[in-house]
Amino acid sequence: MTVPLFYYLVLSGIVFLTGVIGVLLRRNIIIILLSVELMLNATNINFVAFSQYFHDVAGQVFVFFALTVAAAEVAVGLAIIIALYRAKSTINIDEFQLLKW
Amino acid sequence: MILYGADLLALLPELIVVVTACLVIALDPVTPASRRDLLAWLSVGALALCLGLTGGQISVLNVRVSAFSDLVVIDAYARFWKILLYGVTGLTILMSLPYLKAERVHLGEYYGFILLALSGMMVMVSGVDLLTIYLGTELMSLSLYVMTGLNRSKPRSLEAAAKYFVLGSFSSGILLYGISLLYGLAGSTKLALIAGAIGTRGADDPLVLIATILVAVGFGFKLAAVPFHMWTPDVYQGAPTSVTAFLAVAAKAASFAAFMRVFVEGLGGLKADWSLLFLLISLVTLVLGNVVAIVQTNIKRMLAYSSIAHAGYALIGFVAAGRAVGASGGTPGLASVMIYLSIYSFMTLGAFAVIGMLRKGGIEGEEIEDFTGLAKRQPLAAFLMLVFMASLTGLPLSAGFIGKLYVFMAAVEAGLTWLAVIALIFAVVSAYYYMRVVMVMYMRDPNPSSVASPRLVTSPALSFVLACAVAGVILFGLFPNPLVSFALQSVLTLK
Amino acid sequence: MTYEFIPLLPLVSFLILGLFGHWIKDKAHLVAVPAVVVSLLLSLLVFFDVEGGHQTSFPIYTWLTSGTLDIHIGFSIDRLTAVMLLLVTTVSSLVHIYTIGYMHGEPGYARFFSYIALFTFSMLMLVMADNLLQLFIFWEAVGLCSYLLIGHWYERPAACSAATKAFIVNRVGDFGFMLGLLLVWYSFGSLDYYEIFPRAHESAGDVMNVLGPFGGTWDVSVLTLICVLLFTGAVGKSAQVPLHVWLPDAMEGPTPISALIHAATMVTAGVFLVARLAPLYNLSPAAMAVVAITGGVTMVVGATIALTQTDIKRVVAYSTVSQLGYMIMACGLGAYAAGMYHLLTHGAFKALLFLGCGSVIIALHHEQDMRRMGGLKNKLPVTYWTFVVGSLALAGFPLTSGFFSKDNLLVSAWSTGPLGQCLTVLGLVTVLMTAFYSFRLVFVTFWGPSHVDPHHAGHVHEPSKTMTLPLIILAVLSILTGYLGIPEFLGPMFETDAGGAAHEGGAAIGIMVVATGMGLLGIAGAYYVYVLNPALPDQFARRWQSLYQASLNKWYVDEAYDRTIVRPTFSAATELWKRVDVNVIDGAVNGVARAIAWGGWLLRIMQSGQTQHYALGMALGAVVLFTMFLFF
Amino acid sequence: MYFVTESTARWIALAATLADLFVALPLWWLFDPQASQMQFTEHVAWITTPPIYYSLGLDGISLSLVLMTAGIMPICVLVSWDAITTRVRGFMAMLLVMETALVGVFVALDFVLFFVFWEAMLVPMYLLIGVWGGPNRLYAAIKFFLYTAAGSLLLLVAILVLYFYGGHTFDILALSQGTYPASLQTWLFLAFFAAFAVKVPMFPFHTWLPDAHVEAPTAGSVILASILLKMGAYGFLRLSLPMLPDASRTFTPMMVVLSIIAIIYGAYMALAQVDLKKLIAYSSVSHMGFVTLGLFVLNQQGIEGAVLQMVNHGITTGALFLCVGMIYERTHSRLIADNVGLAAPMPQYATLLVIFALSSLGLPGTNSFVGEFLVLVGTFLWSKVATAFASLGIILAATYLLWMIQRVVFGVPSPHYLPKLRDLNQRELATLAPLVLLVFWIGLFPNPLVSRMHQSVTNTIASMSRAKVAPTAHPSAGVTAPLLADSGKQLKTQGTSR
Amino acid sequence: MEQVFFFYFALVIAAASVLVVAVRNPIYSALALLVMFFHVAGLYVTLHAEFLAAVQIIVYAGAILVLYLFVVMLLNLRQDDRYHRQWPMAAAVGVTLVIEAVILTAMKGWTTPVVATGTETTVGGTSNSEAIGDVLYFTYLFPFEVASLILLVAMIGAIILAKKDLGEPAES
Repeated sequence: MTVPLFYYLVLSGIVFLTGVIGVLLRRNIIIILLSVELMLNATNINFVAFSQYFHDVAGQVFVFFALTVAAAEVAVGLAIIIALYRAKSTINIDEFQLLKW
Repeated sequence: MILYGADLLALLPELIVVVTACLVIALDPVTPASRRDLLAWLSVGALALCLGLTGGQISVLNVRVSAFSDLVVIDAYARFWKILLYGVTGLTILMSLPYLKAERVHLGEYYGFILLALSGMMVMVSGVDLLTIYLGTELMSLSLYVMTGLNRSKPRSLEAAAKYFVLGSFSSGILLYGISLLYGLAGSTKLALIAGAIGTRGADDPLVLIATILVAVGFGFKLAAVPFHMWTPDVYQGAPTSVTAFLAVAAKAASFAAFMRVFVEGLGGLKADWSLLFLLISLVTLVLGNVVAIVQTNIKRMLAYSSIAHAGYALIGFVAAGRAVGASGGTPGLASVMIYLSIYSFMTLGAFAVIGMLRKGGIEGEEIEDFTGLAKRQPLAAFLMLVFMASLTGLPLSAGFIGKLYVFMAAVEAGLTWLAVIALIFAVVSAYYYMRVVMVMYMRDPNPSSVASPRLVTSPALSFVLACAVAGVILFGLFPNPLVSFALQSVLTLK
Repeated sequence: MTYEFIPLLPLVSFLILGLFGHWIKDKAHLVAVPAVVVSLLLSLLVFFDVEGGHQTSFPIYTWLTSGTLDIHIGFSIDRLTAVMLLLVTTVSSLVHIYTIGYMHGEPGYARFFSYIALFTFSMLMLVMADNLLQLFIFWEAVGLCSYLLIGHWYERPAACSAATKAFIVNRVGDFGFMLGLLLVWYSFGSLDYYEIFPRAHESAGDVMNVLGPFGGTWDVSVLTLICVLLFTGAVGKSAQVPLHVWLPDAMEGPTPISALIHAATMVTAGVFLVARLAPLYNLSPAAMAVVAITGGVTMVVGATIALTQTDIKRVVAYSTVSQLGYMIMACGLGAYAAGMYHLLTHGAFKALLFLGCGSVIIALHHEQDMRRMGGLKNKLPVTYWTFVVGSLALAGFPLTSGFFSKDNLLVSAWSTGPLGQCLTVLGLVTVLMTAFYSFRLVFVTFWGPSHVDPHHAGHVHEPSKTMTLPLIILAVLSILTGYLGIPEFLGPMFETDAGGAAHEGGAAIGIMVVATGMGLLGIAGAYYVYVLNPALPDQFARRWQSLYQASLNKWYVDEAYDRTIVRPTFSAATELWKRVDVNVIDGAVNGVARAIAWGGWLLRIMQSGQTQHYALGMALGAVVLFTMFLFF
Repeated sequence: MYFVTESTARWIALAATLADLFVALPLWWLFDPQASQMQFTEHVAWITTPPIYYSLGLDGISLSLVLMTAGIMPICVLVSWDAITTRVRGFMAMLLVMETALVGVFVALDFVLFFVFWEAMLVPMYLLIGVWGGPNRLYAAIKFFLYTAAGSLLLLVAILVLYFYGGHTFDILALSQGTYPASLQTWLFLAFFAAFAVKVPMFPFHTWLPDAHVEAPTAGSVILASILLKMGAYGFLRLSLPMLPDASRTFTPMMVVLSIIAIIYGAYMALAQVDLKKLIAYSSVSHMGFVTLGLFVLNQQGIEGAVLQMVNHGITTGALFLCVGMIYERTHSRLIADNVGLAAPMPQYATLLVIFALSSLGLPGTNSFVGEFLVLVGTFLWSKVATAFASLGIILAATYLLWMIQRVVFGVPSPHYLPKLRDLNQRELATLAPLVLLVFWIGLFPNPLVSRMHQSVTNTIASMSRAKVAPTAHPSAGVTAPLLADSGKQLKTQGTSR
Repeated sequence: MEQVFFFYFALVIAAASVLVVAVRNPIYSALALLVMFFHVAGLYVTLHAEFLAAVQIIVYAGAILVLYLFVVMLLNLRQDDRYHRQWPMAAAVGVTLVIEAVILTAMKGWTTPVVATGTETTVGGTSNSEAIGDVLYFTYLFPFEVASLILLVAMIGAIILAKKDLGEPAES
């Protein structure tokens, strides 16, 4: 007996929400990025579940691309983090507020 | 086996852009610093070529051609935006030349990135599959993140990049989740199939609603619509001015293009829902943008808020399209958005070009006060700024008026007269801060005591940019016919 | 056509002097005098022409048409006009001549001549008008001339304020005039005499609820309303109570002006108006009563004030007020002819008196206070004798013009019924006062010891021929006008004239006797008090302190106006400006602006610079949208 | 523009304005008073979707205003000849732009075109005040800009609404023939009102005027007073009355009351002023009250009087501002207290000032009397009490103006200023002389001018009494009506919240 | 049987995700994420997405996470990483969203999506990776190119941003 699609949705929902809360919660940019990864993984879970449900491989292809994009984002993100750290030896995002109002 | 020849031909402009980008990036290390201008001119040349090609396509195939197994289409709608994007990108490159030199960050890669971002935008505007649209968005965004942080010597630039990146990836995560739900809804990411699925399943499906809202949030971030706008002021202020201009003009235009395609072609069945949603958003957006802009002292930041407000005005047209009744349907509304954005691009580019010219001592003079008495020292520049400000205010004889005219006509036709009234009241508010710039330039005398009174760095390229911008503002203001008819016939392919 | 030339000549001389006076300077009289003298001769022609029974009325050009409104400038020549023409041109020419000497060497010589030329023109147009609007236009024009001439010596603050006062007080009267005018047009559809008068009877019955707009009910006959409103204009122009306050102040102007404008011609325009509109007034007894009573009151008030004034010109001025009261009263009682008759004679002898005052003042180097005069009768014989003639006429001494006209007036008044009789009694009392103050003037000025400022006392002498000649001519006229039979000439004008019933019956004889007695008594009293024992006046003044003060201070009318109207208006204006305009209205405007800016400050706080606040904002936005869709 | 020296700029501006005047003058004779339709029309397509035309035309009403504008502008150039010393080119350019916009407003027959001209004059005026103005010019300029812009933007919405109800056209004449539901008319009227009442300015919306006038350079004040204020009244006459007859009738009491308040209130304000320009500014409020009063009693006399009064006010008040400007050039003070006793040192100036003051207080024989008389006649037909109150304004006008004269012209000048008080020079006389002639010409022979209005005014009134509205005006009406109802609420709140 | 697997994976995934967000030390949360990735891969396997499972482990766990750890080590950050001050709001947002999701599904009810027409390739016939490769290089060629561009951008961008000096010649 198979698992209902709904379960997967609930799971991905939980993960996604955790990711969102992580972004709102953590000050360390790296962890914020990790939270974003959570969100992306939640998405991927959706896609794979649906693609299985529809017997349609397109969903998995989408996951493949999402993965690529995630990798790219990580590259850029980490570069930015390093540059930030060089400038102001911290990567707590809330300590960067030259720009406000 | 499928033969992609025809498809490649259709996507020739994209190819040219990408190839040029790679070429620029490859050539950069081997070009001496003094010759880097050539890279810029090379890019501009490529854009001119694309302009020619896409322009040629108008007459050749005036139908909707889909390529690469219906992942992208080349239709009049896409071509409208592409032509606009070529134009603004070219102008941005030209205005970057002197600016980057003055800022001492004249990197060859910069032009490569602009072109890559452009290719991303082109994918966005011609994509009819959420996958391509998403990838295009990402391509654009990643390039923009890098460009924002380009001026690493300035902490502000870096901070802007960080904020932009964090929030950008956050929003794209949200967007992607929405897309995944839509996929689950339709079993495909093709807009047409999604529309069909919505048609069969009806609007009150939890999946549909959640997906719609998530996608709306994702795009709302790209459009800088309240409450997803908050990155805009910081990023616009921190980014190098030329990049700010590119963000404010090209990125916004491309986002609007994709946004409208997704919501009209894909989620058209939910008109009733999202028109209400965006009605709320547009209202809040233009109110907040205008009101907060009043209290700004940094002109880039002020223009950031003004661009938020303008997004609000453009959204009115979109809402009108959603609410439209009667024979004409949503066409006038959508066309008005296209008209508004093309006009907005010219005036905003012009304004940023003038700002980019202004230098105080070694650094960039971007406080409104730095414009004090500009009319005495640089009458022509001041006059151009005056024209751009008047146009942004939406005064007649300038293009800004035409833009507002069509948006509000659409609104009134859709029975949103009260919205138009509120929007216009806040246009008066906007008049205050735009005219304050004029006031500072014309009505205050430069105090001789000031250590480094701002001067203007100018160059042929920049003059050309300004000439184009002001020509656009004036000509579209006096003879809007070509633009209007082009927009009206382009929008017809959107369905 | 002779008619046009009568006003045209003064106009031309005005234009010449006004535009080129700068160069003409003290040759100005060479332009002005001939012009007005010629128009005098022309008006003589017109007079005899009219006496021959020839009357005419014709338009000159269309002034304004709009919808049913159609107004043209035109002339209407009849007996009334002829008489007025004669009066105006005569006095005007004499004053012109007199001015040559009086204003000699003044900086504003040419300007002065141009003004009086303009005045003559306007006055002539006024009397020749054939419709009410033209009358009104020149009614205001003469007011303007009076304004300019009173303010002729603009360095003197008193003169300036007097001028302003005169104009504004007249404006108050004209306010009523204007409304009356509109009402006439409203109810007759025209403003031309020959349209209105025949149709006056038709609308005799019409009533109008004047309290309607305020919810009340008070039906007033339209005609009465018209007459009363128009009469307010007359009240202002002819210095009737309560708008008489401007005339005495107007004495700040040069004396020839006082003679021409503020005695002989302009101030009588009110009388002329009432007489001209007799056909309307006759149909409205109520309005008539108002007119008559106003005149009566003015008559008494003017006389009582004149008793105690010490400024030589002011005495004459108040006597003018009082005499105008007589005329208005007469018209109000329907004795138009008598009124006009008195207007004419009064024009002669009052002009004479003013010019006499003028020569005294000149002789004493602009000294106007009676108490610093005295004993001048030998030094200024001509002035003295002419002055005496004028005073006799004013006092109604038998066989002077004043005697006939005043007697005729009182008799006609008596014959109009109870109201007339009460007013006649008042009139008789006033005769007494008139005689008294006029001869007080004579005795104090010319008789007794000299109180003249010793500096000038030495070389006080008779002024030049150009000034004495008009005096003599006017003296002759103030006798002669009594025998010209003016009432008979005017009689036909006013069919319902009481003057017809004047000279028969015992009442007439009685009134004549009493009036004469009163006059003589007054003269005698003046002689007793001011010649035989000069201490008396002060005793009287002390005994009836309050009365004396009241009279001396003109019954405190000016003060009252100042307290109740003038000052409150100005303070109200200032308060209104500071409070309402600056604080409330502009405050609201700036308030809105400030509020929006304040909102901006408030909203920008959200933009904290904290990336995660921004993310939170996005999340909250999403939540809001969710909620919206959940519950809508 | 940068190759032009300043003096050349002056001459060019003068030549341009004079040329315009000489082009405009023949209209006086070429104009056919009998013709009931627009004359000298011009109709060129401008924008295809929606159909917007560059269409111009003259009728008896606009004729006088166009002529007045053409006549005032050279005077403005002349008066700025020496007064403006900085950035002369810009100044003259702004004047010329103003002239274009102003004339355009009076002749535009397409609603959008009208609006374009209407708004086009904002920026030039903003600069005129803000760049060449007095000490407090920044506040005055921005206040003027926002105040007027706020009003006119509501007008834009009204224009668009009319477009969809009036059969998808912007043709003013066509729209004037259309019939619109009563409720719609109400809201539209309020929107129009917001735009026009601010420009006129009517009573509660007048506070921008004193500031703008006081700070503006002389030429600016003259343009403001003579021409700009007329745009509002003209709008009422050309747009509100014919397009929204029912609403106009409904609102007549309100308009009349506001006008009378303006008349009396403005006069009171003027009474309280110590600054000459402020005094005259408030007197304009009072005089424009007569204009609006005449317009909204909705009869021949009233409207003709109003139009005439527009011209008169343009001539007289413009001249008064010129006078103030001239004395300001000498003493550099606009305070009444500083400029006293001008009669002795400057007789010509004093004479002219007195003449214009008398004309302004409506002395018979001068132009203003004719206008005020006609307005009062018209008002009398509408309500006698209103007439009585309005006439009070005439007394008050006499009071504040004569009091001003008494203080400024009469008396003895203060020795401190005496050396500066030289009499008018040829140029200044040249600026004022034509106005004096007009004052008396209109005052003594008003008929040629008024008779040219008859036909047009008759048309306006006739179009007001056209058939009442049909239940459904336009297909889209049915749909938009409910939404438009609450749009109306918006308008209302906006209208009253200011 | 499948359900057991699912519940195991789901439980661990959820727990790991919460840990990622919750633990103070970046290294720990990175490791938690590692765990989560592995279990997601497992889930993929149960869903017959072997290829993706492999990629998940190789790319995510193998590349991305290592990169993260590398950076974390490199920057050897302070241990005490407090939550952001706005954590109550964040919690509120989370809770509200959950509640609303529940209400939504409760109100509108859950309907399984219909199998849409026009799906290209079915899974199962051929092996999963074959199918994907097939689709990827024909149907999805265009996105593939775009993705390559994205990687290009990321690469050069990272270089530009992280490069020590910009090698910018002083022009003045």
